[in-house]
Amino acid sequence: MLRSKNAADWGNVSEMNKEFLVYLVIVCVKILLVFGVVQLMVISMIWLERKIMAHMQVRLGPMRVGPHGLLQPIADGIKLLFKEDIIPEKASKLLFVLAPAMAMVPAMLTFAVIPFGDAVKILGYKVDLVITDVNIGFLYIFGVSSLGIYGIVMAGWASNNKYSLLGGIRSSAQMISYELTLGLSLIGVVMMTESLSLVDVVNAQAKLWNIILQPIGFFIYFTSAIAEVNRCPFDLPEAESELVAGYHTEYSSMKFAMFFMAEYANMITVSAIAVTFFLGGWQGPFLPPVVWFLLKLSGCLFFFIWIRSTFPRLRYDQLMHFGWKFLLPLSLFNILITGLVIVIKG
Amino acid sequence: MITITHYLVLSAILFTVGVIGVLIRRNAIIIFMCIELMLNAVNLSFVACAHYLNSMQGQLFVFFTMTVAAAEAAVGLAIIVAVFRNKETINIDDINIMKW
Amino acid sequence: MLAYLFYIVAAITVTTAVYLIFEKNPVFGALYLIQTMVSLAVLYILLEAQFVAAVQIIVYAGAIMVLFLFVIMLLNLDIGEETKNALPYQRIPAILMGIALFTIICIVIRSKLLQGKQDQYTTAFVQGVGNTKLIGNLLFTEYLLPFEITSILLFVAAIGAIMLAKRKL
Amino acid sequence: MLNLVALILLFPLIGTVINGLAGKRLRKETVGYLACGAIGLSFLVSFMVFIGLLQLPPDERLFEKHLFRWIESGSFISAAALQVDPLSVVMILVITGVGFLIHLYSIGYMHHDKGYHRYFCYLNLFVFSMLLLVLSNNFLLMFIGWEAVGLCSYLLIGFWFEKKSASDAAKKAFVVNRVGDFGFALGIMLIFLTFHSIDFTEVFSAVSHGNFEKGSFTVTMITLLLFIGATGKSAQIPLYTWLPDAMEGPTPVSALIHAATMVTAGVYMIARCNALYLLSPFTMTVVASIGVITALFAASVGLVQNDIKRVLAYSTISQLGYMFLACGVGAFTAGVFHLMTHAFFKALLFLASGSVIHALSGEQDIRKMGGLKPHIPVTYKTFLIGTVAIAGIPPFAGFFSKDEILLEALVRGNFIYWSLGAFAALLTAFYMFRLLFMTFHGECRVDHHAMEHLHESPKNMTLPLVALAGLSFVGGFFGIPGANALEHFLAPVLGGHGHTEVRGAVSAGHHGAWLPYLMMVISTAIALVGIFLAYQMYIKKPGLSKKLAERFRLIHKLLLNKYYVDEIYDAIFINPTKKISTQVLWKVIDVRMIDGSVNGIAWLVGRIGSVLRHLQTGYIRNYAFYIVVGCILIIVLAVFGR
Repeated sequence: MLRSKNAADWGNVSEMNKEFLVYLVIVCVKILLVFGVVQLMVISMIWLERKIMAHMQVRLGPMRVGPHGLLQPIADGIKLLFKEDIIPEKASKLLFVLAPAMAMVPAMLTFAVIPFGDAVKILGYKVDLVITDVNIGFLYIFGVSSLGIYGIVMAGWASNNKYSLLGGIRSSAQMISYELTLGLSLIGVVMMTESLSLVDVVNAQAKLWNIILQPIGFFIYFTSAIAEVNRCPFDLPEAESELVAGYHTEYSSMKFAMFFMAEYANMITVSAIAVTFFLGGWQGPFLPPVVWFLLKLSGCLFFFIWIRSTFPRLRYDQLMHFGWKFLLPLSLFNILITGLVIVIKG
Repeated sequence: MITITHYLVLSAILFTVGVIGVLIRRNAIIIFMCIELMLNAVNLSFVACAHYLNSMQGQLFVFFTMTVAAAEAAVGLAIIVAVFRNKETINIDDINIMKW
Repeated sequence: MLAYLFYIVAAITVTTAVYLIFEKNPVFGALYLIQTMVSLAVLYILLEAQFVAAVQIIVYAGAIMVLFLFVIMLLNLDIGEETKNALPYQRIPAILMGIALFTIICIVIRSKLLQGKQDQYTTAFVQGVGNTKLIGNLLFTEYLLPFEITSILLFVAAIGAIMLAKRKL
Repeated sequence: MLNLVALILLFPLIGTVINGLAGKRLRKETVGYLACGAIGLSFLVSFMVFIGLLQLPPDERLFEKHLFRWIESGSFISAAALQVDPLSVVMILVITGVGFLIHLYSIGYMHHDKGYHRYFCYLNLFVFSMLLLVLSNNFLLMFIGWEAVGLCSYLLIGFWFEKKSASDAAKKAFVVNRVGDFGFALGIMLIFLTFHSIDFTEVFSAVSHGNFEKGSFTVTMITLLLFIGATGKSAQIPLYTWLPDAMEGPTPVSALIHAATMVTAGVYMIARCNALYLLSPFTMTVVASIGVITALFAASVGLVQNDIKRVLAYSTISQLGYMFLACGVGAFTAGVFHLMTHAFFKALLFLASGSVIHALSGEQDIRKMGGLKPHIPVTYKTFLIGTVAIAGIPPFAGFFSKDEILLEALVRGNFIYWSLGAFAALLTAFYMFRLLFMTFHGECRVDHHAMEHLHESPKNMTLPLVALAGLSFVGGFFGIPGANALEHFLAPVLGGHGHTEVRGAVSAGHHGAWLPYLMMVISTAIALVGIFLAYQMYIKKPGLSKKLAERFRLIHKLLLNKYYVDEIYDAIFINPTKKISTQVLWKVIDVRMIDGSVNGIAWLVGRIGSVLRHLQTGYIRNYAFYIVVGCILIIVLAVFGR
C-alpha cells in the first residue's frame, strides 16, 4: 500500500532500524503540521466568510472583537466552549456524542494523501510534501469521504428529534446521490493520468492544468462538492428555515462547534482535491510550491463563499433531479468523450 | 505466523454468526444485514485463498459478489419498503400469509 | 506484529458481528455491521488486496450500509420492538445448528477436500504491476463477459427497486 | 431446374397458411385467386421439373433433393427428402394440372359459400399433402402425405359439417381409411425390420440385388399389408364403402379427391413398389382379383343408382378396380396410364355433374332431371365427351387405357380376368349412358321451381370443363399403341415389367401380332353394345327399365341397396364394437378401473398433502432452518460419504 515503505516489512521487528525511525518522525511531524494548518484555516475561514459575505451584502460584518473583528472566531470558540453541554433525555447518548467526531475525522483523514508541495531536502533526508503517497489515493479519498456521511446521519437519528431525523435522511440521500457524480467527474482525470496516485496526478499537470482539458469534469466536480459538503445552495440537510438547522438542532457547546468545524474542514478538503485534480496542485512559477497550493486553495474557498452569498437554496426535489437527471448523464458523457479522445489519440 | 486456516476459520465464524442471525431474528432488516454478513464472510475466504494461492481470481470474484450484494440490497430494501407500506410491519413473523 | 494486528482486528470483527445478531435496535445493528465491514477491509489490506479493501469501504460501508440506515430511518423503526415471536422454540436449535455448521466447516477446512493450485500472481509480481492495474486488466479482458453481465444485473436491479418502491409510476 | 422441386410443395403450403390464418379478413376474390395462383405456380414449376427431367438421359432420370434431417433414432434415420423420377413427375403433373382446373372451377362453384376461405385452405392443404405423398423419397414421408390426404379428405367431406349426413360421411371415411392406414403403417414397420431402411432407393435396390427369393413369406406379408393400405385409400373391396358416402362433400372436392387424385394414391404406391410386388406372385393374384371383382361389383351397383354423383362414385371405384387389375397382372404402366386418363375424364364428369347440380339449384336425383341438353349446352357437350371417354370409344382417352388393361389382363393373366373386365366395361358403357340419357335427354322431369333458375354455369366453371374435355380427348394419345410415349418415359421406374416387352412377346409369341387389334375391335364393340342397350332402354322405350326392374325385383333391390354391404358391416363390425365399447370398455374398464385408479391416486395424494402441508408454516425463519439443516446434511455427506 505504501510506496516508500512496504507494509509487509512492519512485521519484522529486527529490521526496525534508524531509517524507519526517521521516517516515523517525519510522518508525525507532517501530520501535526497539516492538522494544525487545517485547523488554523478553519478558524480563519469562519471569520473570512462572515467578512466577505458582509461586504458582498454591503455591510461591515464583525467589527467589535479585535481590529476588524479579527479575533471574533476565538471569541466564538470561547463562548461555545463555556456553554452548557446539553444532551436530550431521549437521545441515544453514545451516538449523540460520537456523531460530531465521526463528522470531523473523515474530513481530516483525506488530507493524508493530498500533496501540498514538491519534495524537499531537510537535514539530508528527502521529504515528500505529502503525508503519504498511496498508489490508490483516488480510491482512498472516496473510501474516506463515503464514511463522512455517517456523522450527519447518526447525529440526525441520535437526537431523537423529527427535524434532525429529516435532516439526516435528506443528507444521506443527497450525499449518496452526489458522491456518484463526484467520483465520476474525477474519472476523466484518472483516465488521462493513468494513475490513481495523487502525486502522479499533480506531476502530470506540470505543463497544462486539467481544468483546461476537463472543463465539464471540473464543473461537475465543483457542483457535486458543494452538495457533498452541504453548502449553499445545496444545504438542505441543515436548512434553517424548514428544518430548524437539521441534524444539529439539538447540539450545543463544543459538539456543535465540531460540526461547524467539520463543515469547514470538509470544504477545505474538497477544495484541496479540486486543486490537486484540476488546478495543477502545487505547480506554479516563481513562488514556492506550498504557497501556490495555499493560494489556489484560497481561491477555491473564496469561490465557495461567493456562491453561498449569491445563489438561493434549491428545493429538495430540484436538488435530486439536478443530481440524477443532469449531472449524472453529463458526467457519463464526459467519461465517454474522454475515452473517445484517448482512443483516437492512441 | 498467520496461515490461511486462520482466515478461513474467521470466515467460518462470521458465516455461522450470520446464519444464526437469520434463524433467530425477526426484524427483516436485521435478517438482511445478517445475509450481508454471510456474503462478507465468504468474501473474506475468497480473498484469503487468493492471497495464499497467489491467485487473482479470488479478488475478482469478490468484486462480482459485491455487485450482486449491491443489487440485492437495492431490490431487497425496496421490497422491505413495499411490505412495510402494506403491512405496517417488517416483523417477518407477521408476514406469513404464504402457507396452506 | 502483523499477527497481533490480525488477532485484534479479527476479535473486533467477530465481536461486532455477534453484537449485530443480538442487538435490539436496527440502527445500532447497522453501525455494528459497518464496523465489521471496516475491519474486514483492514483484513483485506493485510491480505495484500488493496483494491478490494477500498471497494469494500466504498461500496459496502459507504453505499450499501447507508442505504440500510436510510431505510431504517425512513421506516422509523428505531425501537427494535419485535411484537410477535411465532417460533420461540427455534432459538436453541438454531444456535445448535449454527454450532454444528461451524464444526462441519472447520472439519472441511482441516480435511483434504480443500486443495488449491498455485497461480502466477505472487506478492512480488502483484506489487510490481500494481494490484488495481492487474484487477483492471483481468476484468476488462479475461472476465469481460461476467463484468458486463454484472452491469446488466445492476441495471435490472435499479429498475426493480424503482418499480417496487414507487407508489405510482 | 430439378432443384426447384421444393417450390412445388412450398406454394400450396403458403396458400394454406395465408388462407388459413388470414383468409377470414381477405376479400373473396383474393382468397380464390391466391389458392388458384399457388396451384398454378406449382403446376408451372412441375412442368419445368418435367422439362428438366426430360433433358437427362433416360437411365439417369432420378433426382433426390435432401431438405433436412428429420428423425434420427438409433439406426433409424429418416430424412425429409424429395424424389423426382418419371413416375412422380407424371403424378405431380396430373395433380397440379387437374388440381389447378378444379381450383379454378371452385371459385365459381363455391362462390356463395360462407366457408369460402376455409374451403380453399383445405384444398391447398390437400394438394400439398398429395404432392408430398408422390414426391417423398421414403416410406415414412410418404406415409405423412398419405395420412394428410386422409385428413384433408375428412375435412372436405365434412365441409358442410352442419349437415349430419356430411359429418357422418366424413367420420366414416376417416375411420375406414384408418383401417387401411393401419395396414400400411405395419407394412412400413415390416419394411424397416426387413431392409433396415425406409428409403425407396435402398429398399428397391436391395430387392433388385436378389437378396430375397421370389414368393418369400416376408415380402408377401409386406406387400399384402401395403395393399391393405391401398384398398383403404383407393376404395377397393372390402374398404370401399366410404367413397360413395364421400359424395356429401362439395362436388369439386369429389372431382379432385375422390376421382382424380387421392384415390389414386394406392395405385401410385403399388406402382412405386412394383419391385416388391413382383417378388410375390400370391399378392399379385390378390391384387388382380380384388381389382377385377371391385370393377365388376361397383359397376353393377352403378347400374341402378339414381343420384348423379353416386353413379359417378361407383364408376370411380370400378375404374380403380381396373387400375388394380392392371397392377395385379404386372402391367404397371397400363395402370398408371389409366390413372392419368381417368383423372382427366372423371374430373371432367364430376365437374360437369357439379355444373348440372349448380344449374338445378342443388338437385342431384337423375329421376328429377332430363331434357337438359338445350339449357346447358356447354355442360352437355363436355359431359358427353367424358362419358364417351369412360365408355371406351376410340379415339377418346379411356379407350386406349382400358383397352390396354384388358389386353394385358388377357396376355399376362388369364381369360377370367379378361372376361370379367370386359363385362364390367359393358356395364360401364351402359350405366354411363344411362346417366347421360336420363340427365340430358328425354322428357324434362325437373320441377318448375328449379326450372326457373335453370342457367348455364359462369365462364370460370365452363372453362375448366372445356380444358378437361380437351384433355379427355387427347389424353389417350400419350399411350397410343405403337408410339407409346408414356411407356418409354415410365420405363426407368416401372422397368422391364412395362408394356414394350409384352408387346414384343406378343408379336413374337403364340398369340400373334393380330391380337392387340382384335382386342381393340372387341373393346369397341362391347362399348357400343352397352351404349345401344342404354339407348334402347332409356330413349326408345322409357318403360322398359321399370319392367325389367319388376321382373328381376330381387336383383334390382339387391343392387339398389348396394348388396347390403353397409348393413352387413354394421352387423358384423360396428354393432358388436359399439356393444363391447359401451358394456365393457366404457362401463367397466374406463369408469371402474382407469377412473377409479386415477381418482384413488388423487385421493391418496390429497390425504398425504393435507398431512404434509403443516410443514409449510409460512414463517421464513422456519424454511431457513430447514435449509441450514439440509446444507449441513449435504456437507456431511460430501465429507464423510465417500
